Amino acid sequence: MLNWWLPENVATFGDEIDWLFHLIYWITGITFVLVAVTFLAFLFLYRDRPGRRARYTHGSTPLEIAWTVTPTLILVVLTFLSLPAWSRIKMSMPQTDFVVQVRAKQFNWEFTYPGADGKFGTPDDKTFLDEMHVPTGKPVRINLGARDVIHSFFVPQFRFKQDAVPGREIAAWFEVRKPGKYEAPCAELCGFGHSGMKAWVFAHAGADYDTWAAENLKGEAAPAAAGAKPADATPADAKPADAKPVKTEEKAKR
Amino acid sequence: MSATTVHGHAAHAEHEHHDLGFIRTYVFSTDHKMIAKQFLFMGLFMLIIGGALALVVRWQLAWPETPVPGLGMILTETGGVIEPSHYNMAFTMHATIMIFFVVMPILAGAFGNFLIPLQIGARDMAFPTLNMLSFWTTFPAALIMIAGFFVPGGHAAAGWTSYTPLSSVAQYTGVNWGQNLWCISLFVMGVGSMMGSINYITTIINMRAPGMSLFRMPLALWSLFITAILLLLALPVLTSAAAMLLFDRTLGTNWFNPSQGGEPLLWQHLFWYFGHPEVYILILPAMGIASEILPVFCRKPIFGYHAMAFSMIGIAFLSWIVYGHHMFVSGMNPMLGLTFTITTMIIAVPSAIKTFNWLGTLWGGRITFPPPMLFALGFVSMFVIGGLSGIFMASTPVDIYIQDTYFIVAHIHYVVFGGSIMGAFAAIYFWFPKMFGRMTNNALGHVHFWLTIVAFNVTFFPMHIIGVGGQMRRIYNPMQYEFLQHQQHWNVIMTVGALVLGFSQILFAINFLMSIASGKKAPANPWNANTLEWLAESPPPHLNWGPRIPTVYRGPYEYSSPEGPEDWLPQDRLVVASSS
Amino acid sequence: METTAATRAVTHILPGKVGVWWFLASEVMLFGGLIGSFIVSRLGSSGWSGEAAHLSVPVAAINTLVLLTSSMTMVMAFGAVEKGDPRGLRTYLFLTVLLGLTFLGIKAYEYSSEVAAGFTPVTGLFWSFYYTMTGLHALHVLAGIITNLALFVMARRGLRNQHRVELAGLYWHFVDIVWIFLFPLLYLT
Amino acid sequence: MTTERARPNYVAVWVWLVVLMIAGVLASYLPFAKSAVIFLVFVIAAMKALLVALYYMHLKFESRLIYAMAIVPVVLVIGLTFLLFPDLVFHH
Repeated sequence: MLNWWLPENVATFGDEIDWLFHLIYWITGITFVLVAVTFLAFLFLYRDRPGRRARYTHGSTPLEIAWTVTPTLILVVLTFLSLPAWSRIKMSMPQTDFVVQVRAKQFNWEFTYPGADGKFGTPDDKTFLDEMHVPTGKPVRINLGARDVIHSFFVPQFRFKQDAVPGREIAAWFEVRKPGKYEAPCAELCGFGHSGMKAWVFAHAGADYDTWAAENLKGEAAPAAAGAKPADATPADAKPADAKPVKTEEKAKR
Repeated sequence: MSATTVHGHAAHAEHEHHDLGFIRTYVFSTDHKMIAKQFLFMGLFMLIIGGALALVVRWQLAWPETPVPGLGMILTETGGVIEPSHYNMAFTMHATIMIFFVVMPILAGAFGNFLIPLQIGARDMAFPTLNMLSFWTTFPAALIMIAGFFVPGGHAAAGWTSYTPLSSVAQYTGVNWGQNLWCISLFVMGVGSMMGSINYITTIINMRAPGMSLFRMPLALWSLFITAILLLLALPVLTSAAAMLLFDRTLGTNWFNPSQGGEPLLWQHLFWYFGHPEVYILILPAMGIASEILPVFCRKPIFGYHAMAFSMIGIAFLSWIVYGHHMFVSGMNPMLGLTFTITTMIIAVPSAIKTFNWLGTLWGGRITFPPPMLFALGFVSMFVIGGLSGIFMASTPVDIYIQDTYFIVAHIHYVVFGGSIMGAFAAIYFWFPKMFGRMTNNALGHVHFWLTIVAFNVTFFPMHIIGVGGQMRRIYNPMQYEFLQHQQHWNVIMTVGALVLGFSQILFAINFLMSIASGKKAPANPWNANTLEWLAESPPPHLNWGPRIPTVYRGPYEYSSPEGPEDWLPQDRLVVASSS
Repeated sequence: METTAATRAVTHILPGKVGVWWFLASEVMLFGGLIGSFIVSRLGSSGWSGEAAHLSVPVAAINTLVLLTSSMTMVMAFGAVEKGDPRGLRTYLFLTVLLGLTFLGIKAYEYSSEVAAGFTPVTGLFWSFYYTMTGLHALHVLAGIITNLALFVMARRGLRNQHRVELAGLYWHFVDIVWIFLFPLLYLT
Repeated sequence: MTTERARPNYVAVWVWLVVLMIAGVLASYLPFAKSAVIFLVFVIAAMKALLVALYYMHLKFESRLIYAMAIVPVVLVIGLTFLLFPDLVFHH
């Protein structure tokens, strides 16, 4: 049900989000149908007819208590179902050795891999423009930052979204289950090139990823941005080149 | 001591009664009813601008990068094709104008001014001159906002939320004076709103007619009272944040510029600390108006008056501690996310209470369906959808996915258009006879309602669907994304709906203007309603009442009371106990 | 008509007083937004004590004294109104205006010496906060001076609406209270 | 105006204010821990503000309505400041 509505989910915590989404969908859907049916029935039943007088009542305390307590209970239950999922997604970080540094700028994504030494900020770092490669079945940690304005890293099929805020580095994670090529648009208005600012996330099954990494991460020359542009570049993609130079100095961690 | 001073005001006002020139009667009037009309006309005029901007945005989304009919005259260099910078400007200004210069002036400005003195049985506001100044500060604010369209670099294009540093560093958007004027206009508007709010609050606290206790006040007054308090306390926070933004842009300070030690998230916190009460500023008056209209056309008392009043008070308190739900994925500390989830879930309860009480009001009524009632019912039904879709966002994990998608756009439009604007239409149709002394055309009103509600749902309901499908808000061209292309047909349907919605408002304009000019003369109480404003003539004279101020003996919703033979019992009628 | 025209006040508070108190509530939020941001920014960044050390505590202390004293003269002007002493009212209003101007004068001296030392609003975040908060406060002092001056002129002609002195006083004391907090926030910590 | 109401001795309040101001300035030089000094300085500032509000603004003699008007915004501002803490103070 509703698969035509939500895009396919391929990441681990997406299940929890989708489950909650469907739960709320049913709760609100049933509430809506009940309210709408009552509403329309009342409008029909109590339409003005000659000789009838309206019921003179100022309310009913038991009824009002009932319809205060019921939604409260439902919402409390929803709260307690939401909070654990939130803390699993946002407040805990699974152990992983796979870390990618993501930097947003007007209007591209930069993905930096630490290279052979496993450290960022060393000469063997490899940076890719608008293209990210991850293995499946392994938690991926991303350290998200921005060079100019606020952007948001959104991968619909991972149910992943996190704003990239200049001046701070935000750690986030996801784990992909299904190999494929997924679109990662920017979800926070970041200027006139906001629309069309997107990256592709390639999820490779274990061995395929190793092959890719061997070819692209271990070599000498950093293939930054080589072939990173997807073929279907749209006119807006070309725009950033015309943009006035923007400040790219990144604030050192205070 | 106090009585003499208040008395002094009224007596003073009476000396001015006669021989006021044109300027004092129609332009710099201190009469609350004239000021209400000024706010109403200003709001409706700005509605045209805001609506036109919305249609431009919709056109671009349905048929990207094709010339917009008629826009070629303005955008000569592109032949009417919207460029991304135009597009960002259009949605930014659509939201800014609709929120600050349409909904607030119409609901709080026009109906606040019109209803407060009339419904509490006062002759005018507590501070009539301040009231006049309030309009004449809000109006220049609107002019400053419009002026932004004509400055080099275009108007503000960083979204109505103006997230920093996109808004605070000119080179990120290429907008220069547009954003500055945006800040200045909001300052000035803030001052105007402050004057208005002080007036509303003081009038309601001090000037109620004899017998008008707080719990005999019509619910519209409760809502306006609470709205005024929220306005008074929320807007200054925006003002100080906008001052910081303006200094960042003009003087070169660096509050929000992270490369110089500033903190972009500070803006979001300050903005939403104002912004969430603002949401309730927009919707509370509409709730009050619906609570006012439903009993009249159901001919029965409002269901659970006290629950209605207390739920509004509850909303007002809670609105200060839920603002973080706008920032769940902003990089805000996840601990705060936990806290704000709980408060956000709680704030849904008062809204639920209100909805059920409106349903309770319908139960057992004797319902008639003139245009004001249709719009009030439209408000209730659309608010139900808007309220329920809010629960998705309150659940933080779900919000991670739907934040910044069209689902949010759908939600806000169900609340602000389906809620506030429907409420505004209901109020205009309902109080039109009192404001202008003439009736509106019933048939046109019906057609206007049905076109509006159908086109509204065609326009905004699919936004839920494409939002869940992943379409981000504020994107210029959905066709740039492969995962969105399969749902592009919805964008076309929505735009067709929006065009119908926009053009069906012409019917309203015709009805409104024709009725002012040549509508049927309205009796004092065309709807057989109970509240005090219907005791005055239509339109009420200067100082509202004849020689005697009404005295209040009962609550505002005594319809079909067994005490009298008729099915209404005005608040001021003294019933000699015979039946009970 | 005269007798019934009066709307009976439901509360026993002057409308003007209710209005001014709500206005002050709004002002609290205006200053509060800035002060709250200042407090968290200050706690969140290091090195601001060094910046604050460039401010002159003695000058600010004298200014505090001036403003506290002006609050006293303002309230004594109100006392004179209560006692029906028009001469005292004029004297105390005049003193209040004078003290307010003294405050602004000292503040201007302070600004000029700071700017001369190279600290402008764009020197750093601390200075942005400093100039904005004290500048906003100075604007409020200026508005208070103008109000008091207007009252003084009215008092010379024989003031009819005497409660206006109380209302202007409420505002003046509020401006004083803001300074009472700005002083330690900016200078003493 | 209600002349029969007892009014405080404004000069005495002023003396207290001046004493507290001097105390505040001196306190800032005390050789204690930084946080203790700041706490002390702000307690003194709050006392001064209270004196002005209670006696000069006559809050002591006003109805509860006026109290509410004075307290609500202060509570809101304190609330805002606390809500800002996690993001702007503790994030390093």
